[in-house]
Amino acid sequence: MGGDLVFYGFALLTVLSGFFVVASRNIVHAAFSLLFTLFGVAGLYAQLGADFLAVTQTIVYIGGILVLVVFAVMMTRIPRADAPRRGLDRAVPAAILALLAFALIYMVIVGTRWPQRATGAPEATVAEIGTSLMTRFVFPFEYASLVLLAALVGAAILIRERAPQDDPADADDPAGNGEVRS
Amino acid sequence: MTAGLEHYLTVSALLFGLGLYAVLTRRNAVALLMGVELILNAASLNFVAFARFVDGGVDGHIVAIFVIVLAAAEAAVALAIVLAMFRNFGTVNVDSVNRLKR
Amino acid sequence: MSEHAILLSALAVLLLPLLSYAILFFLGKKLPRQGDWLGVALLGASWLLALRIFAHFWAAGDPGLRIEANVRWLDLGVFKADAGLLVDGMSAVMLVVVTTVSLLVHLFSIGYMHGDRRYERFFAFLGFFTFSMLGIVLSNSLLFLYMFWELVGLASYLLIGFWFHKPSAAAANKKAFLTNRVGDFGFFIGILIFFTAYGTFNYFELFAAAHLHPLTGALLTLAGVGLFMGCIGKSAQVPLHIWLPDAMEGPTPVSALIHAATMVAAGVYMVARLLPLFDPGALLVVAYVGAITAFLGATIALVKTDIKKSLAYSTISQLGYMVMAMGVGVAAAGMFHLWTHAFFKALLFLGSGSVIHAVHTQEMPLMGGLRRKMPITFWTFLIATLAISGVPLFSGFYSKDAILAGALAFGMNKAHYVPFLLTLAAAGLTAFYMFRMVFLTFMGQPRDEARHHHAHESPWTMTVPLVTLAVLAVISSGWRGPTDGWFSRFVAPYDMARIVEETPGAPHAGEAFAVPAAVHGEHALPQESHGEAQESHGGTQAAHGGAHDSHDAHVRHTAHITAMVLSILVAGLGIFLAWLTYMRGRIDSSAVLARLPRVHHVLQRMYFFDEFYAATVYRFTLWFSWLCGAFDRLVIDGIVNGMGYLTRVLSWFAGLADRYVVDGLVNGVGAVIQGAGEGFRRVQTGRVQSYLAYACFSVLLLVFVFRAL
Amino acid sequence: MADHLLSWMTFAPVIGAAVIAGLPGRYKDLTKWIAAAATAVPLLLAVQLFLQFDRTTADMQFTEHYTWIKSFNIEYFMGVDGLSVPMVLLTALLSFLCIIASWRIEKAVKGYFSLFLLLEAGMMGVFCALDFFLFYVFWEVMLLPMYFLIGIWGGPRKEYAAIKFFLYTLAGSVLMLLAMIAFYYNVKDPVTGGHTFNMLHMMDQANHGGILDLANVRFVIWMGLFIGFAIKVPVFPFHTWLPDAHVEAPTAVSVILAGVLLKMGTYGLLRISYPMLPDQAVGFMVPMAILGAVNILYGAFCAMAQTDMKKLVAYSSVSHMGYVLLGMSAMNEVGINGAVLQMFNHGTITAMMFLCVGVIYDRAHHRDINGFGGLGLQMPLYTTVFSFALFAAVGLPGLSGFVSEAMVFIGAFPTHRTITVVSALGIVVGAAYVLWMLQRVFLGEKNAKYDSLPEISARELFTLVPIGIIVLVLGVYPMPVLDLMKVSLNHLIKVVAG
Repeated sequence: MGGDLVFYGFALLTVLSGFFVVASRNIVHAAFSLLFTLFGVAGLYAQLGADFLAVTQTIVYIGGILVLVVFAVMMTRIPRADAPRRGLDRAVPAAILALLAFALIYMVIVGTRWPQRATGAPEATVAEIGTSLMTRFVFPFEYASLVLLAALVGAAILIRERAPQDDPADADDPAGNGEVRS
Repeated sequence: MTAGLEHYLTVSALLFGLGLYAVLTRRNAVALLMGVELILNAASLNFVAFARFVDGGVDGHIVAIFVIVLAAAEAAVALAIVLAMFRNFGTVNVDSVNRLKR
Repeated sequence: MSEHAILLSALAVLLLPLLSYAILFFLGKKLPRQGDWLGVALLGASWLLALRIFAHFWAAGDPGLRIEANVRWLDLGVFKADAGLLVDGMSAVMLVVVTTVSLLVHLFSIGYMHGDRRYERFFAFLGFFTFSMLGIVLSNSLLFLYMFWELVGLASYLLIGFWFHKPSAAAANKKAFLTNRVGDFGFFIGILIFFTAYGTFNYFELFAAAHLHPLTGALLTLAGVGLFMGCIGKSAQVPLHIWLPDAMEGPTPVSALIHAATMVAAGVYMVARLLPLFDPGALLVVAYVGAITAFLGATIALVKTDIKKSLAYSTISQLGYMVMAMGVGVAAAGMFHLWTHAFFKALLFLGSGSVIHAVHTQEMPLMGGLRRKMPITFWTFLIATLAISGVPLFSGFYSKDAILAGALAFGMNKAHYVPFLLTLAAAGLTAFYMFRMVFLTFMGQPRDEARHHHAHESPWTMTVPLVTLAVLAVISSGWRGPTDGWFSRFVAPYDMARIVEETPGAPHAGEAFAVPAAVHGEHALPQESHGEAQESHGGTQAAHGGAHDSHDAHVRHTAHITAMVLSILVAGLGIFLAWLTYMRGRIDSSAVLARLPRVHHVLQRMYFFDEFYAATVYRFTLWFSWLCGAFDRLVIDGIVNGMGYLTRVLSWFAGLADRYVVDGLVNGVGAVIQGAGEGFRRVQTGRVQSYLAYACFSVLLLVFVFRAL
Repeated sequence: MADHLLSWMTFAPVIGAAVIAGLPGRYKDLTKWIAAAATAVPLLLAVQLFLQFDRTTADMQFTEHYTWIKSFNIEYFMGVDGLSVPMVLLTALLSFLCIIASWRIEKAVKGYFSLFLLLEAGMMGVFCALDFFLFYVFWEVMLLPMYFLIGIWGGPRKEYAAIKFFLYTLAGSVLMLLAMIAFYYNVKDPVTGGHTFNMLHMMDQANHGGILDLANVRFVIWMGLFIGFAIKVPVFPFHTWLPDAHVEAPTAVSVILAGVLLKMGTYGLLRISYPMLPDQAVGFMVPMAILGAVNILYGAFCAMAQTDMKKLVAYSSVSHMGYVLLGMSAMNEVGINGAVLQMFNHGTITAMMFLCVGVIYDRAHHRDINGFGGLGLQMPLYTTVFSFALFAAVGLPGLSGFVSEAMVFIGAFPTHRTITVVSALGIVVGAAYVLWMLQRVFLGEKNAKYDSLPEISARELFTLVPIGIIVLVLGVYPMPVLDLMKVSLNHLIKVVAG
């Protein structure tokens, strides 16, 4: 029963902090809430016996992605999530949609007889994952590395300080440049 | 009540709903990205839960790993775009970025 | 001359004027003297060939002789139509009439139209008219008759409107064409009925078929009246006569050629040609219409002061005679009158043209005393007047006398005396108004010195035709008129037995026009089986050709003597009264008219026909067209736009249309598009989130719809 | 080229359009010459088609048959018979002349000519397609360029006119689409047994099955097709898009619109509705004749009420297309041959009229009938040409309009007696509005305002004279065209009316 308690704890953490991510007006607060959400998910992974994944989640997401997010928040210098008035015109239909989506998924979850198998104690997965990645999933693995490379280069180009002589899009738009300088 | 598959799935569904709501309502591009991360996590959680209770292998884990990898790539590129956007338009409000429309 | 040569000549007669038209139309301006000599020369050649054909039939002496040739014009498998030439006595006579008058008018126009800016065009049009008119004469099928019928209408339109810069001319030619179209409408329906019944357009095949299998009931009468409507229009019979006086807006040679001698006689020729297709009922209509026209035309001619208008009404009246002759069963006499009338009426018109050319007015009160200034014109005009008045020894006497005799015989046989009485009265009136014209124009003292002073005799190109026609006006009837018998070498009642025999290919009723029975079996036209036709057509032949019994012969004889005496008497009376009134001044015409103001008014306004049409037909047509236009604009477009509007309102309720953007309720359709566009634009925000929301919503909807649960 | 004659005729303009689209916009003259060349190709091929066409058979000729979209049994199936050949000839001729007539277009030359060429391709395709789906595709292909040609190069109310045209015809095509789908699912290919879009299979009643066996369904499909095509004809009361579209469209587009597009409605009826639903065609005979009569008279009266020359000509088209309907409803040889001949003749005659109106509009910049007068003295040559066209429209013998109108009446009279008599009144009203216009514009005293109007130019004459010669030749001897179509049409009418 101890495991259950741990599950409920992590689940509560995940959902509550997820709610704060969504509800918070301050983007910095939202970012830190997201940290907790991701941590909660990592805990759930651990509960599910996905030890390697839990660690990856913690290191990559919380370490890498979130830092990135916080960076972005800082660099755009807009601490408030939504400067203008937050009208209900979008929130209400969005909430309804989200609720509907949840309701639908929930009904599926409850309404389906899942073909469950008996679950033994979780085993260490690192070795198996490593083997799989190098054998069955070697192509997706390599592709993923390519994608990362491409994303790296793309991000670098995108955030590069403008270089007018080889950036025709910028050269065409002096007005845009002016805005950047300000 | 023992935490079974349904419980995990429910948590995942809640996360998905929250993410969806964020994606639909947020005007700030960074906040929007956070919503996307929530949805991705919800999906990953599903994969792992199914791997644990239905499949038994590590395939679900591997998918989750790929999701994390792609999320990292996506975050990098998207945040780069946000920065470029901010530079060009002085805002990260996605509604204001509509030059193409005019 | 062989048949082949005759046909070739006839073809040449037909095509030479067309050639003249084509050359003058396209090249006229470039030719020396604008090509007038070419038109005259080609027409002269045509005239010579016509004379040759005439001579051939004179020699043959057989009115039933006909030479026909066909070429296939339309061939759709079952439906076939031929283009053909038909030369027989009747067409030979008409060929001579048309080419002679046309040639003389060509000649006359050289002087009359001298200096006109569209001089060459005038000769071109004359050539075109002559071609079309000859086409009517030489056709051997209803379809081609109708085609040439319309073409002369066009020629008439072009020539009446030759001076189209005058608004009156521009209105007159339209009126002429449209009035004729009304008649042609009936004509065409008549053709349709006959074609549907017998499956052929060929005259003689139709005659034979109609003889063997007559249509029953009112249909035949209806078809006949339909055909006759064409004649009413073209020959200016009441009630479609209104266009002819207005047509005098055209140059005077045109009036002489088209509106006196030839085209207006086409209706008469048509009825004579198609006589076997008319049943007694239709012929009675023909007789009455003709007689009424003769009388009405003569009365109106009494009061007209415009010399050409007066002559126009005279023409209407004379055409009435001819038409009535068809109706009362003396078709040959009618054709004979056509023949003589063509010459003397053309002469009258050319003479009046000569006068107008000299004094530059058409108003008779402004003339007077021109006898010494223009002797040739005067004498020729006088001869024509004597002819038309029915003075013995002049051609008109014989032909008119024959018609009156026929009318009287018809009256005695059928107890319909009205046609005879009306035409007899018209004969007296004719003599009166014609001499009035002569006295007012040529005799007495000049009433307008200035005009009189400038008047002079016309050049030889104008006087030669006058003299030629004057000679013809005297001798064209032969010395003893139709009793001479020469005309019956050319025109005699159709011999039905011979036609049936000579037309082996005559179709049987309903056979040739194969219409799918499944489609309209019940629509076949009712026909009698066989053989009862003799009686119905006998009546038309009785009064003239082979008399059936001694009673008829007796009636004819009595009628002939009576009619002759009476017609001489009324003509003499008319001339005498005219002399008293306009020469001696014993009767003051204005006083007489003052005593009868109502009558004068009615005559002056031509029995209010124009006013009547203006108030009814014209006004109704314009009103109706306005109504249709308004209906189209307001109701139909209104419904269309209204439906657009309705859609827009619905879309507004659906939240798709942006109510603030929409404006202009009239422009409903556009508004719908705009509204829908606005709706969709709202969807197309460019905001990724909205798209996502729609996508989510759609997915959810699909899931719920397809119950994936 | 001989092997794929029809494809060449259809796609040569597309190639031209592609070339023009790739050309920089500043080469205006070159653009025009390319367009002229691209339309001259189909014209020359049309001459070849005219010469090589076998006049003795009702079968499809010059066929090209390829699989296109396998999974739906859609084929690229082209071919012509006596019904389509005259229309193809007309399309080729008018398209070429219209390019010449558009020589003075200055606004967005590149776009105009490439759209025009696409339009020609669409029209050609419609007349050649024997696969229903292909037919439908071409039908839609033709619709869009027309929309833009009116909407961009049109007159003051061009947007309204273009949208009205587009909506109306779109409604028509939707109805056609539904009918097409109904046929697709209920006609089986006699060889493979599957669904088919092949029109020839659809025409064979033996292949019909499913809901096509139900009379009510057949009636509904017939009505759908009829309304769809009636909008195009246009049949009263679906005609109001026509005057608006004509008034706003540039001259050459009006010519194509009246000369070719209207024929597509009646062509569709004869190509699709009649042979595929012969029983319904026979059953609908009387309503069709009545609609024909209404078109004739209503169009004529409406024309009389107009003061805009182009609108008058547009309504005269409504009137003249009524003759086509009347002839078709006769269900006999003469009637149907007359109807198709009238389609051809109306195409040529009305093209002349629109070209003539364009000539005066280019000079005086208005078309108000009451605003002219006495032009006969100012522009005698133009007056002659225009009068020629008008008299052809009136149905003057010797010009082609008469032959077809007379054939229509001759054919219709035995079938619909009263209706024919009533419609024959159209020849009177028709003459009335034409002559009235002639009088107001050309006759009468010279209007001093127009003392300096130049005479018709050689280029304009070049567009008019060929059509004029055709009108005259067919009026004197119509067999060259009748020979092309009579075998096919006689076969058709035998199939339909038994």
